[in-house]
Amino acid sequence: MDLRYDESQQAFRAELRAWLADHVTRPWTQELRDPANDADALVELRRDFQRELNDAGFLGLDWPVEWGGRGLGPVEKNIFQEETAWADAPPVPNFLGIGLLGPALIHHGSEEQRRRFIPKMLSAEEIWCQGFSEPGAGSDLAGIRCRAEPDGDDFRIHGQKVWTTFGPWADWIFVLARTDPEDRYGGITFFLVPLHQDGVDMRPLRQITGEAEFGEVFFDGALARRAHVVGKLGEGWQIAMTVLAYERGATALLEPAKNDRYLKDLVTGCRENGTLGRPDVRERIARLLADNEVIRANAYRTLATLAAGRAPGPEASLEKLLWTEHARRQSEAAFDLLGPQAQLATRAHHARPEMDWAYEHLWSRAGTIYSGSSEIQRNIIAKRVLALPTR
Amino acid sequence: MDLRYDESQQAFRAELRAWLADHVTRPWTQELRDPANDADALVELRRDFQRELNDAGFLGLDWPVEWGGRGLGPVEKNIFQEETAWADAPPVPNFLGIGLLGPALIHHGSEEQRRRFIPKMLSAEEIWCQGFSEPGAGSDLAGIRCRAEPDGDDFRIHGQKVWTTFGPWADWIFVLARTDPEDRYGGITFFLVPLHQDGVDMRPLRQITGEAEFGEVFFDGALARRAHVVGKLGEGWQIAMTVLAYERGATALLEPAKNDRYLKDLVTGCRENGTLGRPDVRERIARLLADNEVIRANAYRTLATLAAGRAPGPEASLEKLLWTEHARRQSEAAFDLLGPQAQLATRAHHARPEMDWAYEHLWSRAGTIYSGSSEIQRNIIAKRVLALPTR
Amino acid sequence: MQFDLDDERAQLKQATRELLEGESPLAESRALMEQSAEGFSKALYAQLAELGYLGLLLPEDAGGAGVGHVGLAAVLEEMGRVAFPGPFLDQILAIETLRRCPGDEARRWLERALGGDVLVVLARAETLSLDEPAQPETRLADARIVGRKRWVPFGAQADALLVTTDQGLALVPRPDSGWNATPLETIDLAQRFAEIPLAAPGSALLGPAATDAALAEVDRTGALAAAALLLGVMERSLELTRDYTVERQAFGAPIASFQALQHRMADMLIQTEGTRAAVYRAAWATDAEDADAARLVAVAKAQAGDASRFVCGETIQLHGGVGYTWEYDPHIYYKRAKTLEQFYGSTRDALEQLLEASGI
Amino acid sequence: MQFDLDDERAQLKQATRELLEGESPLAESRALMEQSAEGFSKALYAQLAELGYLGLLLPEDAGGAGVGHVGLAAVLEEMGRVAFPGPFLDQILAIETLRRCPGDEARRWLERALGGDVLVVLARAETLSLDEPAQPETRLADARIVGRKRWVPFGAQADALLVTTDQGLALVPRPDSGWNATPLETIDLAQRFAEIPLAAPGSALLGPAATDAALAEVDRTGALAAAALLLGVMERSLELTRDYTVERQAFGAPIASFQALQHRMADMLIQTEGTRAAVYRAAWATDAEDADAARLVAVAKAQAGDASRFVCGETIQLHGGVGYTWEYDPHIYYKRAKTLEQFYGSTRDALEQLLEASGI
Repeated sequence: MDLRYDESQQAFRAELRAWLADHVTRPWTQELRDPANDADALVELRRDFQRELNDAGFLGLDWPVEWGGRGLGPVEKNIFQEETAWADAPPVPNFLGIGLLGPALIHHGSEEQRRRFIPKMLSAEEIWCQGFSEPGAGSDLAGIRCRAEPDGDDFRIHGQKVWTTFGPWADWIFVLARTDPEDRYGGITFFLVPLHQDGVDMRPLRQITGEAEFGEVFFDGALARRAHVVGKLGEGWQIAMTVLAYERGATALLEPAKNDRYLKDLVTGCRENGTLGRPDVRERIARLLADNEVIRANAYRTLATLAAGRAPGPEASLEKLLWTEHARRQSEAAFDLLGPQAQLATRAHHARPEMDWAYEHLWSRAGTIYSGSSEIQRNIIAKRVLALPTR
Repeated sequence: MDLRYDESQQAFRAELRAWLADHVTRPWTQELRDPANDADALVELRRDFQRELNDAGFLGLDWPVEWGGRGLGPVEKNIFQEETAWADAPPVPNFLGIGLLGPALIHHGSEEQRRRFIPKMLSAEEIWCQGFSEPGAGSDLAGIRCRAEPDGDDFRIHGQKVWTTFGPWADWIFVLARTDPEDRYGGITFFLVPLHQDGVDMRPLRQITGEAEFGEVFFDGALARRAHVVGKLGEGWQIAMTVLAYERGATALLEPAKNDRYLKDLVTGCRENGTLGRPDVRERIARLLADNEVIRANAYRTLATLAAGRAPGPEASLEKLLWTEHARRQSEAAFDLLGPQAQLATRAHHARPEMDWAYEHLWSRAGTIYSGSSEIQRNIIAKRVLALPTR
Repeated sequence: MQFDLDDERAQLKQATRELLEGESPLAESRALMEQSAEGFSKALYAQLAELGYLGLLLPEDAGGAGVGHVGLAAVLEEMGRVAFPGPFLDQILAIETLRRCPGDEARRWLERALGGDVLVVLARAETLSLDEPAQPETRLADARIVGRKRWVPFGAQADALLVTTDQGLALVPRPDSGWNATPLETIDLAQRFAEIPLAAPGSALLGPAATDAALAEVDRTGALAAAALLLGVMERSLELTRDYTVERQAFGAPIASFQALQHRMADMLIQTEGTRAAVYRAAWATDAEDADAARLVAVAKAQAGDASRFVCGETIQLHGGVGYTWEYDPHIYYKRAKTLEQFYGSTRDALEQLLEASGI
Repeated sequence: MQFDLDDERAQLKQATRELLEGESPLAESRALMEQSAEGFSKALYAQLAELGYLGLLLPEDAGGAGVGHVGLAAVLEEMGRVAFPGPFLDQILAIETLRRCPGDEARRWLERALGGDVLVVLARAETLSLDEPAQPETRLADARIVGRKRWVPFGAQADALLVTTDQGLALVPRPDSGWNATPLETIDLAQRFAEIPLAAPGSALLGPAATDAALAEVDRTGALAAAALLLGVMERSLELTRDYTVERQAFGAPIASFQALQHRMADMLIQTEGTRAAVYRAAWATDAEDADAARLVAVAKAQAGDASRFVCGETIQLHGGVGYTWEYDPHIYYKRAKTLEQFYGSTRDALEQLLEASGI
């Protein structure tokens, strides 16, 4: 065992930390709370910040230098997540493009596709959203019904996608659509589709937090060019699976780093309202601190496996359940220990300046649902890790 | 709504309480802890106490006077449970006979069977155990495999029964056995079988508490007389179901009354070790007190329905889950709040005199399993109360 | 021994359900919460006053309905089911407080409040966290009230506040210049809170000791009432969950047929029905002036808080993706539950009261 | 960054598993626990001493194995898996204490303890509840120790006790008349505790401040070690559960195919693997003298305690009826977990240490 970062990783962290100290001039939480910032202004702030990050060479960290990357590994990617979370930096708006589409293009795309799309993706000139989920299909990607019909050399897309994060501000979408209705897995193709065209209707989907960061998108004959098919026809499901697998462990240290800030504010709040000495309050906070270190310990285990070039084992299956359930407990504790102040809406008077507990609390209820609900995660553990029989 | 006891119920309670004050000369917990009392001695104490109860007219409370009962209702039965629990009286050894077989004989037995068996059952001259469960059959009574083969006018029993509470001290067993292998529900008959005969092997089954209050019984051609069939041949399943239904709500107030004593000792223990003022300790105890009152409130609801002569609704389905899960939380709290003293074995030096937490803790793990596990209880609620679809 | 509602209260409950389903179905309530300035329908509130709903707790000889806490619980259970927005409960509590105040002024305001002509609410909290000091910092001197009250329910719309001060309870009519209220907007849109700075004429109603005694009784009604609202909230949440999971298909079957979901819903039922038993037992004990009433009200509030946290949270969870959309209803109930759990005596307060009432 | 054990420790773990499965399978351990006077196999303990297991933490140049806390955790995980009975961990902790004591007498006892010639254990607790006063009531005066110690692990069999007194740590060899020990028999048969009245000659080893400093370090090893044992306990419990539920049929299918049980086992896995990550991270941090080591050990102990409570409890539950029989093994692990959760720093103590180490 050796959980130390090596010297180059330490140097990378130092470089990034110094950069963030200079460039995060105002914490993101405060931007969100500033009534002068409407939804569009916030997107612009994020876009600007992504551009700065890219100019400084902090995006696509594990991509080849040739494609704007830095040729680093999973550890540095996680150092990035950790440091930006600690700094409360604006979140990169193109995180789905960079996290999923970038690797898809690098591994499966054509030279021309890479040249056309990667630079503008990194510079946030073009924002990408993801068109995998469909209403009614839940977590079953192979069950998608959105179809691409040939139209000359190109295709016309018909169907619907939901939960398209950042859809309302995106320029392009990467879409899984069916090119063969018969072949359940092999009949799906991976398309790049511009959103600003006829036949695309992107509707914002409002969440329980009151925001509308998601969209649902309706395709009614939208054009998808043959040149914008990633990989071969019928390879879509396989590419999607490969690419989703890259995500495993890619943000392992993100959530525990965010929790560090939440927990610090919780401690501060209890100190302010004079309850930090109470044994029940102490026990509650201590359990959350312990949970968070368990999440971090598990993240190190995942990361070490990834860094060794191996596929992560059971530890990766725990990750999402661990952090999403922790997030629920943590923000419930905030409501209980900080009283109704923690329930104040994002821009309400007297809301806690450092941390938006109301948003976090509500969003923690989504965490156990999106990207494979806790129920689906447990099904997967039962089947793949414990190898339990099916009925 | 009116949750008061009527005047005759209050009078009954006063009578019983006075009687118990005179007759429970030593709390049962202390008898259990007395090294001079071996397992047989404890059974004799229980037998004596049952005899005294019977002489005083406190058994078979809702049976006709003709059969040694008192013609009272479910409320008085529960007053009995409550008062004997508060008094820490020795438990009646023939509780399965009186609780299940008595009603079966009164409703389905012959005049001769009633005359032969009821008086000795009430006087504890003959102890009864129950032969319903079988290994492998779990909660599925219709799946029993124990069989009764005709032998002249009578029958010979072959097969195995498990979890026969009090089996090691019983004289008779009431057995469900198959008289028709083809008819799943209609092929089962209700037999009364003497245990002290060839072809019966009763083996004690040791529990995690270290005691062996259960037995498993092996039948290898044991004689069951035709005259000892309750009801008709093939009516066994139906009689068992009817009789088990009598049990609903029959002890609704028992567990909350027992919990009153446990919780009192928990408070005493925390006062003794100086932690009762600690907010975490206070919250823990308060939640248990609240839980117990919820159980009691639900019991009143069940009891009121029974007293009105109606079949209890959802409230009766909650009963077992509520009290068994509470019992687990309660005894875990005792371990946490009283420290390892609560883990001392029944007769260990320094064990708490009033309450045997170690026994209670271990036995609370059985509570969520026996008589229909918590999983089975939830299945039943899902199906019968919520009417959820099956796959 | 009878647990069911008697005919009078059963009819009241049924009539309330029909009234609310007709006049204030959830879609209507949502529109009011999200779009109206007041956050509730003044016309419907006038109708409720007219129908005598504000006098449920008053004896018949005092012009009330005389249905007691059991009747009030039955009505509030129904209001919980539709996430009824507005200051109904706060009005009831103000009326309960005014009833306990001697003097003509209190009687005048009581009559006007009962008639629905004015909105009177209690103004008590002073900190943001609700961890209150033993004595209010708001001062009453020379018939003027000076201080600052927080978490005043529907304070901005109130015609008068019942203010706790260092000298006891005082009544402050809305000044001509208005309240200068700052909204304290929480996640729950059915309830509007305000922070109100006070420097206005007001009149003393009760001295400090009498205030404590009166408010202890009013708080008990508040805790029980919030528990009854939570019961309705949970009950309806479970119905939504059942309906959605029976309808929704996945892997070729209704998701309600999956055992993990079935067991979750069984647990939701257990919590809901456990709360029902606790709430009505406590309501009955209060009306019967049972010695255990204070304990049982505390039990009901604590149980309702813990139970609703579970039930309303799992309602979102079992709805899957749509559960965290604004469009679907689970979040409305979830957010309501958060207010009702923390205000009207938090779970922590309820548990401490339970211990006190148990002599521990 | 590497999480796996290095070759040396991986081999040690494997060798330990083989040794224990060969010499001390659970059936054997149960016979010892239930029937032997000592509660463990003296012969096997001698073998362990011979093989150097008592010196795992000692540096190689001090005659130890030098495998550090990571190596110790790996060994204890294996011992947890077979519910290994006896004072192994207590010996390790006594040795760790003796190592921190200057002077010839301590060195002599250390050598004899390391060689397995004597059993030395710590004797610290004085109350039944483990809520200890700040200062021991046991007194050291004129080279005599007078007081009463409780919860002394395998105290009745000990050749010497390391006793905390008002004057610091002292060593008391077994008097010729024996200890006059009273057994404190808990539900866990793998551990024997005793209450020991002391009025015997003894020698001071460390003053009060040095005692506190030394025991703070030893306690950290104790907490980590108990967490590692709990890891093995949970791991094996989950295996038993998996095997049983895959085998056992109900309603025409293995019960492991029912979703409610699958999800329960998934949660058991999560808790077990979460504990694994926390235990080995803490062990590594301790060996690396990381500034966070104290925090991380506290995390591991708290996590292991909470997790084992769940995992071992559900092991009984998912075994159904046989789960609460003496014959089947779930209860052995359940009972072990209770001791390990409460002793060697209770969960509450661990959480408080975590806060302290976090500056809260």
